[in-house]
Amino acid sequence: GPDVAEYALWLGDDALVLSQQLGWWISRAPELEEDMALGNIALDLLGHARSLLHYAGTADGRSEDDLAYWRDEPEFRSAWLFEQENGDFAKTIARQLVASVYLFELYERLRASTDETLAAIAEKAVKEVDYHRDHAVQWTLRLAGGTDESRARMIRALDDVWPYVDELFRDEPLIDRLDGVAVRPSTLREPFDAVLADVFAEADLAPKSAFIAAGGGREGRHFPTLGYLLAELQVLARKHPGASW
Amino acid sequence: GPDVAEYALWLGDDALVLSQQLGWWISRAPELEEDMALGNIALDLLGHARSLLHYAGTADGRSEDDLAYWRDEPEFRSAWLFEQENGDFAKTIARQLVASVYLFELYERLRASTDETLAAIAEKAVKEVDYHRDHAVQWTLRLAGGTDESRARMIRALDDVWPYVDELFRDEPLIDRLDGVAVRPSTLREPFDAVLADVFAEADLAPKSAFIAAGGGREGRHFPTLGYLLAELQVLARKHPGASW
Amino acid sequence: MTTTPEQAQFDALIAADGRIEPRDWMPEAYRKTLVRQISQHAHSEIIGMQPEANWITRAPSLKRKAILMAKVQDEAGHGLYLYSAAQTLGTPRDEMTEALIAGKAKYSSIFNYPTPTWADMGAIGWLVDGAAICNQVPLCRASYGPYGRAMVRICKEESFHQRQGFEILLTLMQGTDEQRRMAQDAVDRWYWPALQMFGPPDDQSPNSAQSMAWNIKRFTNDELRQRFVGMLVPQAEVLGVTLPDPKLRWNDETQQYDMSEIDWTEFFEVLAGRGPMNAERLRRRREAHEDGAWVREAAAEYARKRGSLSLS
Amino acid sequence: MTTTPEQAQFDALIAADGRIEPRDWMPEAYRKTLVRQISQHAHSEIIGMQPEANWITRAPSLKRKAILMAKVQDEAGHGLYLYSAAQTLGTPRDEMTEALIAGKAKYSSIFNYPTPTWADMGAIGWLVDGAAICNQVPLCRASYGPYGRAMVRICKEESFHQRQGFEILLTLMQGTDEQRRMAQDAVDRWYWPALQMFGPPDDQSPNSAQSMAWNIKRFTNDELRQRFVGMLVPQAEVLGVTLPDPKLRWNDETQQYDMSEIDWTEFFEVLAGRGPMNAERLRRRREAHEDGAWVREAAAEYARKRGSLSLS
Repeated sequence: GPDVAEYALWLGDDALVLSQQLGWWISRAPELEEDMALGNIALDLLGHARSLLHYAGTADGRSEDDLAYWRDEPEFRSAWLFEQENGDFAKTIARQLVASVYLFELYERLRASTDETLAAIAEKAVKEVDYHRDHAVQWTLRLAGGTDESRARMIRALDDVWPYVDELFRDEPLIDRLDGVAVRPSTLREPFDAVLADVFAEADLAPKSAFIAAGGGREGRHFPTLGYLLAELQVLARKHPGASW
Repeated sequence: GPDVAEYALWLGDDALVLSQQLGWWISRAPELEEDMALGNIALDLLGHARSLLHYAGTADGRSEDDLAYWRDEPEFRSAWLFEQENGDFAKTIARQLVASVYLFELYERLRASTDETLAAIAEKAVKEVDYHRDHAVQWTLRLAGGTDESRARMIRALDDVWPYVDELFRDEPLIDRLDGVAVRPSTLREPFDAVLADVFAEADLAPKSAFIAAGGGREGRHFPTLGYLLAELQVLARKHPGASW
Repeated sequence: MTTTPEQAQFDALIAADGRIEPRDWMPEAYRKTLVRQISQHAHSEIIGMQPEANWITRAPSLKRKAILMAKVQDEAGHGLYLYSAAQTLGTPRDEMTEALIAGKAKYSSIFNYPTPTWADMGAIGWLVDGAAICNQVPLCRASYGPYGRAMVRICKEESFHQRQGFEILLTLMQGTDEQRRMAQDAVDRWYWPALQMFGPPDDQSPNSAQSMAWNIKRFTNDELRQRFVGMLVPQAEVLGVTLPDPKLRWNDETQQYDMSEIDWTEFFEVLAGRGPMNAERLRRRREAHEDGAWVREAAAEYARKRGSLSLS
Repeated sequence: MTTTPEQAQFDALIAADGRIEPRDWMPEAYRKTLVRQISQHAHSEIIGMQPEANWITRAPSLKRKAILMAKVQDEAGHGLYLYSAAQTLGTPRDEMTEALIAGKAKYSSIFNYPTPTWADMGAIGWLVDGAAICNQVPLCRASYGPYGRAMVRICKEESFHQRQGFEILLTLMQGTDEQRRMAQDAVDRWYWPALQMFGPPDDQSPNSAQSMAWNIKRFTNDELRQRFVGMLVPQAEVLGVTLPDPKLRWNDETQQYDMSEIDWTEFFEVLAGRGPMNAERLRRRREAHEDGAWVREAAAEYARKRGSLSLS
């Protein structure tokens, strides 16, 4: 139904936007191993996005590409965390840390969804996201415990993504209509905090921000980066309406 | 005629592309005075672009906006120097130094064009470009003669733009057909070199590169940045074909 | 408490609606109030560049691009005059910038809203600059000379910006259905935040009285808000946009507009750092400032070397 | 000159088409030739990521985006295997990277061409990877063990990439007029540079003989070029693209393709640093390397601290 499709769009758009951003790093990473690692993560996320958008599209006959290339900004449903710019490597890692810990807790529970397709997607995704989480944690520890410069950058990066954490755990009205199908975001906050508390303890970190961003991605109100991201993502496809690739 | 229109496109596209890039700095410059100065230069260049594109369009009834927003990459005529990314402030200044010294010599001579419109545009532009040149020279001296870091950045920036200098001074076949109308690019090299020699002597600089880029902007073959730049420049206009703004 | 001769002279000048100049004696509280207000105003100009800069590279026509660039550039200029005015009170620009970046200084809360569409360029000009003008025109007569003079110049440009904003909306309202929707949507989003720019209702605005006694402020928040709405109503009719207040109507009896009560919850949420763009506005300012540090150092070092050269 | 026992053993191994392993004795010239060739090959993989990375964020369908990402990522992997193979000969990766960034090391000249359209993703796969495979398949039997084994893995993936390139072009050729034009234009631009990837004609290739004697190289440049064209012709027919050589036809007598003489002027221009993207490819690699320096330092420092921690 349309509610499940909407929920699939939430998750699919998060994955698509994050994948698009990580894809930029391939050929620009600090070392070849990271070109590969970030490329891998981007590929996994793109895989999740495709499955989820494909599923969302079955509700009204649109394809994954219809949804990725032919929706305008207000029709996207990604949360602001995923829309944060790559910044330096520390910012990318900070965003990855929050994103992958959140996604891991989410997919782990979504495996029990009464919606079989979502459960199957989650089953596959959770294993991959587990690796992403490990990658982000390892780099968080390295950067926080490396040089003075890397530590300063890591602290700043976490502070900079922190205002966008809150939105991930808000229960929108849609969630009430999808009992048993969707995972209730607010229930993820505790396990999320617990995992991060361990990481922060080991890394001697304490992210903070005076701000909590209002967000609004689930209603189509986006961070300013998304307009630019979509302009680039969609430019070629939109130049050739109706073409196959 | 179409040849004059083509020539106006060359100059207009150079100005448009450079203006678009400088516009990015407004609200991001190293100090407020530079938000204003780079903004001013971007505005002047946009003014030149509009006059030149407007004039080019009279040949076949297209407006300045038709030309700016509805041509695809291969129809643009900008040279690669103008298409180089902003990079850091030193790269922007290095690009400005080459661009404004070149444009000054060009417009100074174009005032004597037998084409009255081009002559009039050049008459106005040369005064503004004279200021741009002064701005670029002053900053080149400051960065080259400032701190060790700024000097290193300035040297690297000049080396990085140097491969794109050569293209500016090539006599394409079009120039032969516009005797008295267009300025012959090759004739500008000597005065360009003379001005830069003075600046480099004062700043104790000697730009060098193992490379001379093949270029090809005048035939519609562009540096990879242009595709991204146009995607952003044109995205809104293209979403609303036929709309007025 | 006896009044010192300086205090008496200051009071007399204020009573005569005269101007205080930088070298004049002034009460510490007056100085502090002014530094706070002027630097807040300067910060607002600087932070206010960001929501509009968001559309410079994507402006839908070259003419609009030129107008927008010029406008954002003017805001940098306004920031500069205002920092200069504040500097005459003894606070260096660096110090004010550091306070802004550290999140210790305020700026107008309106700039914590995003600009998702081109129509926002119209709505900001019409509504935000419009409200700013209503606030600022009386400030041209502010008792502190450098501030009043800066405001004269700024107001001239602001009213030009407001006209341009109106024109953007007018063009959109005369355009396609999609453009009209875009314009109405932007007006819907900016109307209430613009009304909130005048500050809380008079009965909840404790500092207003002192500012008015010092001839810094000339009208109360509610007076200015009424004046602004009175200006908007006929312009909205010309535009063909609906102001998003179903209770808005002229009241012959009170000789002013009735309007819905303003919901201050969101205003205080944004003020408390929970608006959409608070974090991003400061992050972006900090980034520009820090990325530019090496340039400012180079310029200073170059000037120092040249200075010692010309002295030797 | 007497032959040392080590040299004799080496010669015997080569004569028997055996494999030299890292701990085996080898002539300095053999080692040098291999380091040069393998590191060039590694650099080519790394620099070769850039022309394709240019389209990752703009790929016109999600499926193509995934395939392209995976391909560019594979190239990073190939670079890694090859650097590792070269390291077994005693040259550290850092040193090779520094040489590349300093402009002192070569990489395949083909990557100095730009990728202005999506069809270039097809043409690179079909023509550039196709030529690479022709070059590389015989290298799977190269006498130096680690190199040969790296090539086995690489060739498998390359032939997959070539198929994907072919498929991109096929889809375009079955698409709109504009897509067909895009595909043909890309083939026109990449065909000759791809043929030049095999190097100068045999009579102008002085190092080939020694490499063949050492069983590093197995076929001459012209042999490989012929083999490649033979592979292309039927595939071009399936695609419906025209190979941009009017003289290209099968010659029953010589049992090979007649073709136009290759214009080496451009090849040598590009080789001399006057191609379209030479400067940009190195600038971009340098930038990634330098921007990543603090990350590599942090990782090293962290490892050092952990190491000393576990020792204490």
